[in-house]
Amino acid sequence: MSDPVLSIRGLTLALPKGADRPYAVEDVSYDVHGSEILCVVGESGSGKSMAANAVMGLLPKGVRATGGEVMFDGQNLLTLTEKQHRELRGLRIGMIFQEPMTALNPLMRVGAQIGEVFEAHNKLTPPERQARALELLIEVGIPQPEKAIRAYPFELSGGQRQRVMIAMALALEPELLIADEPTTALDVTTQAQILELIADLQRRHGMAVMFITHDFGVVAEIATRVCVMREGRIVELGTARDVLERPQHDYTRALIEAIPGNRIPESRYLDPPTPLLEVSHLHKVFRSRGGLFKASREVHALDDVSFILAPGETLGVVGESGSGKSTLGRCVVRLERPDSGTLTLSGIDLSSLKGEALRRERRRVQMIFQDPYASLNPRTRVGMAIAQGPIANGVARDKALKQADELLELVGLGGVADRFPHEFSGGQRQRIGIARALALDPELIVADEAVSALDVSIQAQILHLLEDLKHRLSLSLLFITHDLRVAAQICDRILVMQNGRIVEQGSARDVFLNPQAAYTRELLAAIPGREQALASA
Amino acid sequence: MKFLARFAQNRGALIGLIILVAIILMAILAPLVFPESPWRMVQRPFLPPLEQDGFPLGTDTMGRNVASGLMHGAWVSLLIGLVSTTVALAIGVPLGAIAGYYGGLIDDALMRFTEFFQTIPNFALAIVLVAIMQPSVTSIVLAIALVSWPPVARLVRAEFMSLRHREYVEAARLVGQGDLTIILRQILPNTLSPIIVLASLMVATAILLESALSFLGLGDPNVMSWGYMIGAARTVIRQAWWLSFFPGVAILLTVLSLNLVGEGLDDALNPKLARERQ
Amino acid sequence: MLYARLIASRLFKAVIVLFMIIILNFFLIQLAPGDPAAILAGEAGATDEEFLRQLRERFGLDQPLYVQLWRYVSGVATLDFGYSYRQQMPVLDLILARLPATLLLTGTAFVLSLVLGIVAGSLAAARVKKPSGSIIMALALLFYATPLFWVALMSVVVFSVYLDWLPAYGLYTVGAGHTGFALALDVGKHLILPATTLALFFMAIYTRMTRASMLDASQQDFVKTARAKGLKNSVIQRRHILRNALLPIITLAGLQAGQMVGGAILTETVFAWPGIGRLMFEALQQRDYNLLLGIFFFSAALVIVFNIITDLVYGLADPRIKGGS
Amino acid sequence: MKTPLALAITAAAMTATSAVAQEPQYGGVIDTVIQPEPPGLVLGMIQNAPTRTVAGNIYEGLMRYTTDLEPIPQLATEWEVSDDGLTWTFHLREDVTWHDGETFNAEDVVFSADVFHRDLNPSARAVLQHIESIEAIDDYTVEFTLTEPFGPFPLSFEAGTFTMVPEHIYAGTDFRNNEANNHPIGTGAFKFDEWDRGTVIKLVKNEDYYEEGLPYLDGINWHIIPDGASRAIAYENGTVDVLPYGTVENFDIPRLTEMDNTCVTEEGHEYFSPFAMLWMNNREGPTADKRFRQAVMYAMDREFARDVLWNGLGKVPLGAFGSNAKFQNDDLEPYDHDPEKARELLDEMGYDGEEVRLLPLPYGETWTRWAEAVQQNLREVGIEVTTEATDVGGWNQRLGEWDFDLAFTYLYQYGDPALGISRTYLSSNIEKGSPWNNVEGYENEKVDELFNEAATAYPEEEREALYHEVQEILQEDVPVGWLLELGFPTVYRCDVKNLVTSGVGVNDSFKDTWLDR
Repeated sequence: MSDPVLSIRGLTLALPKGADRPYAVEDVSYDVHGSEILCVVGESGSGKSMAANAVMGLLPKGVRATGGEVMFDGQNLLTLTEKQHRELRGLRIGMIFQEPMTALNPLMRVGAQIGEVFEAHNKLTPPERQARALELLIEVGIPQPEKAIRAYPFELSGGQRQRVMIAMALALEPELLIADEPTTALDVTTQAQILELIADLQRRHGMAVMFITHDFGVVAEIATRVCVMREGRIVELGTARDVLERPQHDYTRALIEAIPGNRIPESRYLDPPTPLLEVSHLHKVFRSRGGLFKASREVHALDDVSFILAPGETLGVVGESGSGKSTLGRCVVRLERPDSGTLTLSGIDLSSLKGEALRRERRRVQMIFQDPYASLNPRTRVGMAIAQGPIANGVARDKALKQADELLELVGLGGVADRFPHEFSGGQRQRIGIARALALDPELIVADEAVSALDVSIQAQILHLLEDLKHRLSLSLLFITHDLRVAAQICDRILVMQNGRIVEQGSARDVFLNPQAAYTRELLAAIPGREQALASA
Repeated sequence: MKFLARFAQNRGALIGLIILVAIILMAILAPLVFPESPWRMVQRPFLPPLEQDGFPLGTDTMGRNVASGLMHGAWVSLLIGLVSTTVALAIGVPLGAIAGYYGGLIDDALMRFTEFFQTIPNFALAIVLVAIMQPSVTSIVLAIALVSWPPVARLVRAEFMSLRHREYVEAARLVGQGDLTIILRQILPNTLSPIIVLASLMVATAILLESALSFLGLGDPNVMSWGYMIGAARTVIRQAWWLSFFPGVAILLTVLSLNLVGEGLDDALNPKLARERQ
Repeated sequence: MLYARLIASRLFKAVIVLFMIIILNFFLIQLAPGDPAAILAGEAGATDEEFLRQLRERFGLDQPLYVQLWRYVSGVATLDFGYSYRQQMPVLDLILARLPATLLLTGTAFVLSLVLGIVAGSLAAARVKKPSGSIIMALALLFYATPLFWVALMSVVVFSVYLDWLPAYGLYTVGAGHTGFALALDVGKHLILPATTLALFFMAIYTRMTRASMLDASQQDFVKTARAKGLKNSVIQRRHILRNALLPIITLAGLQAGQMVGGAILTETVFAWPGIGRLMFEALQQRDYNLLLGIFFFSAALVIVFNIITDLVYGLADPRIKGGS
Repeated sequence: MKTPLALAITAAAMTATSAVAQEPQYGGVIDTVIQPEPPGLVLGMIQNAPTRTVAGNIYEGLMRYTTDLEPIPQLATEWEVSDDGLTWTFHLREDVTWHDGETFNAEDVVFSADVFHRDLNPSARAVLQHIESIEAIDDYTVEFTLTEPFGPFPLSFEAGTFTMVPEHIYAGTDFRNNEANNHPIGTGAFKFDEWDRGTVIKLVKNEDYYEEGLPYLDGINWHIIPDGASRAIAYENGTVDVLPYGTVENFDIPRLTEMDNTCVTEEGHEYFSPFAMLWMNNREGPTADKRFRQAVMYAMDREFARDVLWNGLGKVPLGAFGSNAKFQNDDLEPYDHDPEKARELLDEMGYDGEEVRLLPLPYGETWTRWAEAVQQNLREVGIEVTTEATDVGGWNQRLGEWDFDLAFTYLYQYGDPALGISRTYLSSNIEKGSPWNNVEGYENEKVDELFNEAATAYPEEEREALYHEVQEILQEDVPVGWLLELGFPTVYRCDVKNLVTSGVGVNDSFKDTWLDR
């Protein structure tokens, strides 16, 4: 193996005083060689991005290096002055970030933003810069590059913006490319395309790539070597094949096992005798009102959606962003009012209820929300948060609070009823959210991306809890997710949605193994690491 | 108690708080230190500061004790600032809450109404209101409140708009809580910190407004306020600088301290929310 | 086309708001004690029934309120703002005669405060946690907390009386007979003190706003992107942070520009600036209903015009607004 | 007690007199200020003080008045009165032209007095009540016939009452909407030039003025500066040379008088003799009790007010008649500052601490301070006083509707008790709607009788006796509080010569004024 492009030795980064631990990363050492993709994997808080920030000289305020060295081209990056460091950035080390929506300056044209990279290093004349920017846009595969170069970021989709970011990072042919969770915010099909693009560019330019991710699926898709991190330390370091197939460390093993997609769902589907929920011909159109400069727009979020859900069944709704899956969930719980169509729950049409009548029927359908941090009122004690529902429905306060205690016990959080939400972790909060949904003893629970915001290991626990509760309490669940793998794990049946329509429905196993719609096949193909998983299964 | 610690970390806020407490003490102690009415003509007029015992800040155009006026005035200025802010909050918070919570036509109507108030330059409106009601503490408080509620309504509306689709609010709606309960129990408590910060700045602005009204001769003639003192001293600013200087500095310090405290509150109240949102 | 139609609809709404303002103010003014006839009679120092009757008849004050309102509103619809009772001139003439002075004063103060505020604010943001940045912010806070009229008085005492550098009041030197460039220079000299005084307060606001907005913008992801490109800090500050930070300032500035007309009342009074704010205060004291209503109408119209301009500027500054469709 | 300023004024007045001996110089423009901005400049149509001040240079009356209020010729060269005091014949100057070139003649006099002022001018209407007819005998002779002898008649020709307006312009027109109102035409020594609203009113020399060699000045600029402090600065930095009464706050005057080349005069207000009073509501509340009103008089420290607020200018009045007024009775018992006596009187009447509302005069800082001082004076003898601030409109309305307990005001005396004093006490003058009549609601038949008799009595000695008697009654009844005969100082550069030459001061023409530069 050639000399490494980047060599990190014993790097220790101190967090500011008052943080939850003294070091962001502690005694971390790894190399990144030319022509390889090193994946740095870890869950949130593992410190996986910190070393990259140190390489770029973009450490957050208060974080500083207290030990070790970061060698690049014979010099220790930790000892460079800001000016020296600046000369490396963009020119010899490029970087891509996670959020394509915010990583570009909204007020500058794409061409100008790419041109800035040359400007920063005094390369080329302005017209040449634009010509080169166009070539780069062509190289990263943006449709209509002549138009895109004159576009503002908001005129591009998330995937396109990420391509622009890549074009910028590659503009000066750096030896090292750092990609910090570059596909996390993207839909699965787009993610597949971007991964492919990065892999392709890496091969063609022979760069060293440091790819930071939380997703072992992505690792399986792209990595040459893998570095697994946990709480600021390296847990495991090795080639992708070794780590994926023969993980040495329990933590790594747990992570890999936690990836839901690695299991093929069993066939559990039974023909329902009477439907609990019957949805027929549901339509919902969103109209954005025009502003001074905007014309009004219409989006068909739900377009003639019909399905049934049996008692005790878990029905998955899968789709990418904008597919209308969340709108469907919100219509079912009646946070939105459908434009037309019916929603019949045990014989009562919920779609047309209003005001007081609606308020009375509300308890029958409850919801588990996506964001564990936003779904609990920061100023309400968790016991009270759970008890509020029963109280609003006429249960005496004492009784409701006592019941809340029991529910907390049920979701594995005994004796914490008088604490405030900020004292809990994300996974714990999600448990509280589940307890709240259960408090009213609903006939149906809608879970809207209930595990999407959680780390993989936590995700597995919550899914496990849901599975367990489902059996114990014979819950009926409408499970909405963008992640086919998750759906496959928990759902009896799956609906696949695209642009407000249901494109496919069937048993989880059928949808997974024998997809009928082209779109479903596309989705399945895009799941990172699927080939490997299937191969290993 | 974390809150206090964070507040104390901001040195400016701490200084502001100390000044503010000093001013509040001044207001409270005024009747003890100077039991006589500040209107009493007790010495020869235009006595410069530090020239005679008992008159550390000198006397005014009619031989009234400036120090006594300043201390008694603190009470009035603070009172006008606080009461008018309270009244403005009482108008602005419900309006903004209703507009932000219900949205749609109600929001449209209420916001047109608010904009309508903002379309009339607010100092001009305050002058007209005081002139119509004739100057008195009540009319000044009302006028200041009437011109200063729109920003409150806008802030509360914006907060409500962003919070009303928060998942915990939707959860509350789902469990069958009524609108009033949701507004009062779920959303309002979470809008308090920006409201508190805004309110502290509004008190400051109200004090400035009162002094500007007094400057134009629209103050209450029965109470000794700082605004009145500057207004009254304005014609003699050339021969007796201290008459407008000291109350001017008093206003400046009060407004300054309220701003510093407001900033401190902002710092202390908001990172928590910011961190929680992450 | 779309653009034109949307502006037309904005203007239509503005007209409705203006008429609401007229009606509200009409009744508001009626609540004030005393009427213009009594005041004119009072100023004359002598009066009798006949005199008051004549005046009221002349002003139409003997008519029922709804007739007066109808007359006024239908007058305004044809851009006839009536006749000033006290100044004995058409209201429109009076306002148009005074408006340029106010616009000159507030316009200058506005530009001055905006430019200086943004410069000071961005300096303070770039030097956050350094002494120089703290000093800028301390000064801004000081200007913000100081009563405007007090600064005005003090600056007259210092710059006009003791130093005798600048004229203390008025729009131009009466009797000097300046024309052309000399006149402009003379007006400019008279403008310095009032415009600076008025600008200080607003400058403080913009300084604080710019700093906060820039610190906010500097947390944005695209700033990190810019740094990753290897751009110089100064370029990042200017091109990325400042440009984005300006957006909320445009909104604020639009609101403030309208309010400045109100704030000018104090400045115009202290500096004897023959503007509309002073005219308003006098009209109020004289119960010169028509004039007062006219001034309210015009200042509200100014606010609305500023708001529309703000939207237009915002549309230019932020491509997302215009290209939304 | 006389303050140094008051002495300075006396000295300044003396030097001003001695300067008359110098040879006047021609040329120069005088810069002065006017406050507030006048609503218009046509005298008679508008009677505001600022209008009078500016328009006094454009318009003229038949006579002028010396500082002793003796009539002297202006547009009339001479006049005679019949033995019964009923017929007054005026002989007009024959060389007078209006500013537009038309000749001034008897028709103008008849039109002005009988038509123009009768229609527009309440002060004129008050005099016209006593006039039976006004006739032009020939082109230059006019005869006024009175219904009965009217003592103050010769004082009615001051510019504010019967000023001469051009018949050829106004006859048969709607006076108020006449185009000429924007460009007033008079016979005076100065012509209207330009009015830049909010900034300046400019008058220029009337080259065709009929008095040989006058005026000396090329023009007058009346600057409009709404803020008192700015006006003082305007004088200090040399922009203006004359500050007429009321244009600077009293507190500024001592500082201004210490400047080089600065003179002050209190002269020129003899005709108006402004008299500050405290209306006390005679109808209801504590103020309806005579003893309460007396107590107020004893409680007030009027000397303090004069010395502190008015810089020692003016006189503390003895009673209802000012010292400039004719027929003052010197034998009255004065009301000295005596809080003890005030308290005794209040005890005697059994004052129970009922709240008394005080309306200050909304005419600037001095008046506001004065109200504060009076409020404090009254509180110290145990009277509960609340000040209710109003602006001019509110003040007018409150007084016109008698909605007050105590209220500040000041009234002109117009040289003769029948013009300026009796109006305050006659019960026939009780009428809602005006702040200038018998606002306090004082009713005393004897007083009515004496005043009415005195107005038409002839000759002067008979009037004097009647007026002396009425003053004794008023002194006991205290219908209103007599605060101060105001001294209205005019501040000017000493090289402005002959500024005040008549009893109406700067309201009169600047025609004799010249600059010694």
